[in-house]
Amino acid sequence: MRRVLQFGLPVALAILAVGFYQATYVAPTEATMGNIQRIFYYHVPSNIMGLLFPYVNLVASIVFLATRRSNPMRAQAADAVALASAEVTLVFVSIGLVTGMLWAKPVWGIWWTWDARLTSVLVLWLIYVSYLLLRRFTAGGQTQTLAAVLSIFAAVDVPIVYMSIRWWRTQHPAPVFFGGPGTGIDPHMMPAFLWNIAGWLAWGLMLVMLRYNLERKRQQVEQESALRSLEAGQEVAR
Amino acid sequence: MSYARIVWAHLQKDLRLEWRSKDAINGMLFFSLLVVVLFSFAFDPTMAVSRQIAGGILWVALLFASTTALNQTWTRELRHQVLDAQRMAPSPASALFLAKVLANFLFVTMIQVVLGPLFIIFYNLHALGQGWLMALVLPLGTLALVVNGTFFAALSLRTRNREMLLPLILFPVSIPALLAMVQSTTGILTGEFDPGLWMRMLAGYDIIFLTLCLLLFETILNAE
Amino acid sequence: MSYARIVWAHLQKDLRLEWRSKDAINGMLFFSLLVVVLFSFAFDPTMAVSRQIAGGILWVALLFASTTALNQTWTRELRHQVLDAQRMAPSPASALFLAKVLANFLFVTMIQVVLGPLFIIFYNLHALGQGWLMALVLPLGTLALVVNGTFFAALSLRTRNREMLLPLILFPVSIPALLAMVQSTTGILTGEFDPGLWMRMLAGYDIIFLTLCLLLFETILNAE
Amino acid sequence: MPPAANAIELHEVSKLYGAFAALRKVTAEFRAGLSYVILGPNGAGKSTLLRNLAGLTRPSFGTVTLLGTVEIAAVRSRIGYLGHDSMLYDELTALENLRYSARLYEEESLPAGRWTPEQSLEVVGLDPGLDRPVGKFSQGMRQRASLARVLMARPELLLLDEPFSNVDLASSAQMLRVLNQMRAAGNTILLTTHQPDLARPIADCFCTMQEGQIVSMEYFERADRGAAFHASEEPRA
Amino acid sequence: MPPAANAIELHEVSKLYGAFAALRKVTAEFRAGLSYVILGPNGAGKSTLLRNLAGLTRPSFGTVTLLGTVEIAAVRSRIGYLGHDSMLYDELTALENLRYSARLYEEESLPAGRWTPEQSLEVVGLDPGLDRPVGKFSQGMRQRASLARVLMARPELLLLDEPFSNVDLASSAQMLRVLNQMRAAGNTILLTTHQPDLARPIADCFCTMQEGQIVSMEYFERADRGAAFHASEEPRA
Ligand code: HEM
Ligand SMILES: Nc1ncnc2c1ncn2[C@@H]1O[C@H](COP(=O)(O)OP(=O)(O)OP(=O)(O)O)[C@@H](O)[C@H]1O
Ligand SMILES: Nc1ncnc2c1ncn2[C@@H]1O[C@H](COP(=O)(O)OP(=O)(O)OP(=O)(O)O)[C@@H](O)[C@H]1O
Ligand SMILES: [Mg+2]
Ligand SMILES: [Mg+2]
Repeated sequence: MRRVLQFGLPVALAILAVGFYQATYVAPTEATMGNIQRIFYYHVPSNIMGLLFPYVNLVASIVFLATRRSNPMRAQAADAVALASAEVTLVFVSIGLVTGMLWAKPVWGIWWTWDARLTSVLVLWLIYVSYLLLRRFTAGGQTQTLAAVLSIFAAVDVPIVYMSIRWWRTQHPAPVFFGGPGTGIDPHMMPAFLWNIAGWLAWGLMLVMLRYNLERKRQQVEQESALRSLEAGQEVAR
Repeated sequence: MSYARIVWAHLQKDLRLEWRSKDAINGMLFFSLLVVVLFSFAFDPTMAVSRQIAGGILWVALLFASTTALNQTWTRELRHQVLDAQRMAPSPASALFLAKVLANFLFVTMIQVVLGPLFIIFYNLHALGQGWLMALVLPLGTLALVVNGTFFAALSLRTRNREMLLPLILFPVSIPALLAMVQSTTGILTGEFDPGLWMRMLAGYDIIFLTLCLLLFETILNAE
Repeated sequence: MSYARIVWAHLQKDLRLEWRSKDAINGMLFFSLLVVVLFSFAFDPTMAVSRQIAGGILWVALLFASTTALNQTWTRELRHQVLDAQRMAPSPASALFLAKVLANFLFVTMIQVVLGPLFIIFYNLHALGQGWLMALVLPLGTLALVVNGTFFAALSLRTRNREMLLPLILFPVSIPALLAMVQSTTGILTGEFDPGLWMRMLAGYDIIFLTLCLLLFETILNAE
Repeated sequence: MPPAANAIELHEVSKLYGAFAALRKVTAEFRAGLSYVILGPNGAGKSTLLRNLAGLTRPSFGTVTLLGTVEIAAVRSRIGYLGHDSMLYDELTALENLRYSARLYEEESLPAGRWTPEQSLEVVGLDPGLDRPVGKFSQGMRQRASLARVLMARPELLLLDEPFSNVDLASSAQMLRVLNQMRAAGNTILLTTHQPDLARPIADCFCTMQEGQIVSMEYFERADRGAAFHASEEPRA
Repeated sequence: MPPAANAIELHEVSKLYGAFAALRKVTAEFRAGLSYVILGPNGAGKSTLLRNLAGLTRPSFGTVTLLGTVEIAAVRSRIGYLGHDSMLYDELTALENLRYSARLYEEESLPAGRWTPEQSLEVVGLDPGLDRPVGKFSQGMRQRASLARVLMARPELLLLDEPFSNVDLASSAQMLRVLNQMRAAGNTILLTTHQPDLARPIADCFCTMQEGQIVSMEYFERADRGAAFHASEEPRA
C-alpha cells in the first residue's frame, strides 16, 4: 500500500500536469465559447469521477453490512473505504458544481438554474453531505452501521432523482459522448480530454487510498488504546 | 395471520398513547394552520397564479406538520427505555416499523382532513384538471413522507441531537418524492399537464422505499 | 444586576447543552440550505410573481426552522424532572423564560444569517423598497415568533387535557404578528407601499406580548 | 440560632388525585433539628407527602406550615428536595450541573457555610474532576450527584425521597455521615426509605405511613443528640 | 427438562466506552438453574454486564455464550431483562402495558405454564383492575409492574437489575417467593442488588464485581436446593 502511494502519487500528479498542458496549450479553441470552454477539461472529468465514486461507497457499505458480525476485521476495512470514497465523492462533486457554475455565468449569464442535470448533481451533493454529517453526529459503535444504511438509501435515491427531473426544464448540454451519430467532440480535443480523465482518475484513487490509510491508522490507534486501557485498569487518563 | 396481529398490537398501542397524550396531533395542527394562514396573508389568494403555487404550499405545510409528528414518534419509545423492551421482544422488528408508519400516516391524514377544506376555502380552489385524482396523490405523497420520515427518525434515535439530524438526512433523500407530489398536484390544479407520470413515479417511490425500510429496519434498530 | 446574572446563567446553560452536540452549527447551516432548496422545488423561483410571494416564503421557511428549536426547548427540562428543580429554585421564574426566549432567538437568528443570502441568490431578489429595513423587520418578527412559541410550548408542557384547545387559542393571538411580518416584508421587497405602519405594529406586538408572557410565566410554571 | 420548635406543621392535609386520596387528613408536627425517617409500604403516600412539603404540588385540603410560614414559595431557598429522578441534565457533567444550580441560588440569604460545587461532590464521594456527562453515570453515581446538588445550599429543611436507593453500602455510610453532620448542625431532615436498618443511625423518629395517613411516630432518645453539635464542626476527610 | 450445564459462559468479555473500560476481560460461567446475586460498588460494571448478557449492547471484545448459543438474538424470547428504568409506557395502565407485551410474545415457543397479564400482576402484588396509568404509580408500584412484565413470559434466564430498589419489605418478600419458585422450576436468575441480606434467601452464589471485573464467586450449599423443585408446584396464595 505504501509503495503504491509512493509511486502512484507522483504519477497521478504528472498525468495531471500533462493534462493541464494539453488543455491549456494544445487543444484548439472552441468556436462559439472561446477560451472559457477549456474549463470543459476539468468540469467533465470531475463530474464523471463524482458519479463513479458513489458506487465504490455503495459496494463498501454493503460489504460492511454483510461482514460486520462474521468478519469484523474486514468490515472495519470496508468501512474505511466507504468513508474515504464518500469524502472523495464530495470533493469531485463540489469541483463539478463550482466549475459548472463558473462556466454557466459567462455562457448562460446566470450562476444557477433548476435544470435536470444541475439539480440531480445538487441532490447528490446534498445526500453525501448528509452522509458525512450523520457520521459526525453519531457516536460509538453505531456510526458505521447507520452510515452504511444511509449509503444504500442514497444509491437507490440518486437514479430516481435522475429520472424524475428528466421531465423538468433543461438547459445543460446534451451528452456529447455515446450520444449517437452527430455527437462527439473535435478529435483534436480528445488527447487533452483523455489525459485529464486519466489524471483525475489516478488522483482520485490516490486520494481514496490516502484517506483509507489515515482511517485505518485511526482505527488501529483506537484499538491499541483500548487494549492498553484494558490492561491498565478501569480509571485511565485519556 | 400472526404478522398482521403483531402489527395491529403495535398500532393499537400507538393510537392509544396518542389518544391519551395528543402530543403529535396538537403540534401538527398548530403549525399547519399557521402555514396556511401565513400564506394567505403573503399572497393574495384571489390572484390567478394562486393555483400555481398552491401545490407547493400544501406540501410544504404537510412536510412541516409531519416532521413535528415524526420527531415525537420514537421519543415515546425512548422514555423509560421502552425501546430496550422492543429490541428484546421476539416479534419481528419490521412489524414495529410498519405499525409506526401506519400510525403516522393516520395522524398526517387527520391533519389533511382539517387542512384540506381550509385550504380550499382560503385559496378558493377548484381544480381545473381531474380533481378526484387528489384523493390518490395525497395518500401516496403522505406515505412517501411518512415511510422515510419514520425510518430516519429511528435511525437518528440514539444519536446526539436527534431532532436536528432528522431533517438533515430526511430532506435530501425525499426530494424526488416532494418533486413528484408538487408536480402532480400542480398538474391537477392547473390542468396544464398530465399528472399521470408523476403519480406513477410517486407510487414507485413508495414501493421501493417501503421495501427498503422494512428490510433495513432490523439493522438500524439493533445498531449499537 | 442580579436578575441579569441569573438570566445569563440560564442562557449559558442552554447554549452549552446545545453546544455539547458540537456539530449543531454545521447542522443548522446545512438545514438552512436544505430549506431553501426544498422551497425552490416547491415554488419555482423563476416565476415572475416570486417577488410577491417571497415575503411569505421567507417567513414560512423561518417558521419551519424555528419549530425545530421550539419543539425541543422545554423537553430538555422535563427529562429527569429538572423542571421541579427549576420550580424550587429561589431565582425568578421569568428569568428562566427570558433566557429560553433569548436562546431560541439566537438560534433562529443564526439560521437567518445563513438563510437570507441563499434566499437572495436562489430567488434572485433585490428589494425595490428600502432593503436595510429588513434588518429591523427580521429581528422583530423573529422575536414575535419566538416569544409566543416558547410560551406556548411551556403552556402545553404541564396541561394535559385541555391540550387540543391550546393551539386554537394561541393561534388567533399570533395572527396580527404574522400579518405584520409578511406585510412589511412584502412592502420592502416590492416597494409598492410603506412598511412603516406594519413595523410599528410589530414592535408594539413584541412589547405587549413579551411583557404579558413574562408576567404570566410564573403562573403557568407553577400551575398544577 | 435556636430553631423554631416546629419545622413543619400539617393540619388536616389531604391530597386527591381524581377520586383517589393519596393523603388523607394528615395532621402532624415535625420538630426542627431532628431527623425523621418515613417508612411505609409502596403507595402509602410518602412521596406525595414530600412533594407537598416541597411546594411542588399543593394539598387539595388542609394547610402546611413550613419554617413558620404557609407561603412555601417564600422559603423555597431554605428547602432542599431530592426526588425520585435525578433532576440533573444528562448532557452536562456533575460539576457543570452543580455550578449552574449554585448560580440560581446566588445572592440568596443562605447560610454562609454553604459548600462549593466541588466540596459538595466530594462530600458524597464523587470525583469533581470526572469528565463524563451525568447521562453516562451508573445509577448509583447519578443518585449521589443528585444528592450533592441538594446538599450544596445546605438547606435548613432536607426532604429526601429514597436517597439510598441504588447506592452501595460504603457510599450510603458516607452519606449518612454527611446527613448526621447536617442534623447535628440543626437542620431538619425528612427522608423516606425502605431500608430502615440503614437509616437507623441518624433517625430521631421513625414515622410510619399507611394508606395516605401517618399511623405512628416513634421518637427515640439518641445518645449523641447533644454531642453531635460539636462533632459536626470537625473537618471532613 | 435437564438444563444445560452452563446457562451463560463469558470468555474474556470487555466493554469499552471510549478509553474507559466498564468491563475488563471477564471470564466466567453461570450454571443453569442456579440464582446468582451480583454485588459490588457503584460503577463496578454490574448493569453493563447484564446489558451485555441481554444482548442490548455488544461487548467490545470477547464472546458471550447464552443458553448454548452465541447468537443471542435467537434466544431472545427465553431471556427476561429488567433494567433500571421501567420499560413501560407512562400513559397506559399496568394491565394495558402487560397485555401489549404479551401480544409481542405470542406464538412463540414459550413454556406452556406462562402467566396471563392478570396473573402476573397478582404475582407481584399489584391489583390488575387498578385503573391508573403507570406514570401515576408510586416508585415501588412501577418497579413491581415492571417485574411483572418480565416474569410474564416465564423466561428461562432472568436478568434483573436491582429489582428490589424502592420496593417495600413485604413486597420484596413476595417477589423473593416468586423468584424462588422460578429458580426451583429450573430457571436461571442473575440479579444485582445493594441489599445482600434481602437477596440471601434465594442466592446460590454471591458474585462480587469490582472495577469491571468479577473478583469472587462464592457458591454456598442450600438445604432447599433439591426440595424446592417440588415446593414450587404448589399453588400460590
Ligand atoms: C453548476 C452547473 C453544472 C453542473 C452541476 C454540471 C454537471 C455536469 C455533469 C454531472 C456532467 C455529466 C458527466 C457525465 O455524465 O459524463 C456534465 C457534463 C458536461 N457539462 Fe456540465 N454542469 C454544469 C454546467 C455546465 C455548463 C455551463 C456547460 C456548458 C455550457 C456544461 C457543459 C458540459 C458538457 C459539454 C458536458 C459533457 C456532456 C456529456 O458527455 O455528458 N456544464 N456536467
Ligand atoms: N399524579 C397522580 N395521579 C394519580 N394518582 C397518583 C398520582 N401520583 C401518585 N398517585 C398515587 O398516590 C399513591 C401514593 O403515591 P406515592 O408516590 O406518594 O407513594 P409512596 O409512598 O412514595 O410509594 P413508594 O414507596 O412506592 O415510592 C399511589 O397509589 C399512587 O399511585
Ligand atoms: N454509555 C456510557 N458511556 C461512558 N461510560 C459509561 C456508559 N455507561 C456506563 N458507563 C460507565 O461504566 C461504569 C459502570 O457502569 P454500570 O452502570 O455498569 O455500573 P453499576 O455496577 O451498575 O453501578 P450501580 O450500582 O451504580 O448501578 C460507570 O463508571 C459508568 O459511568
Ligand atoms: Mg415514593
Ligand atoms: Mg447499575
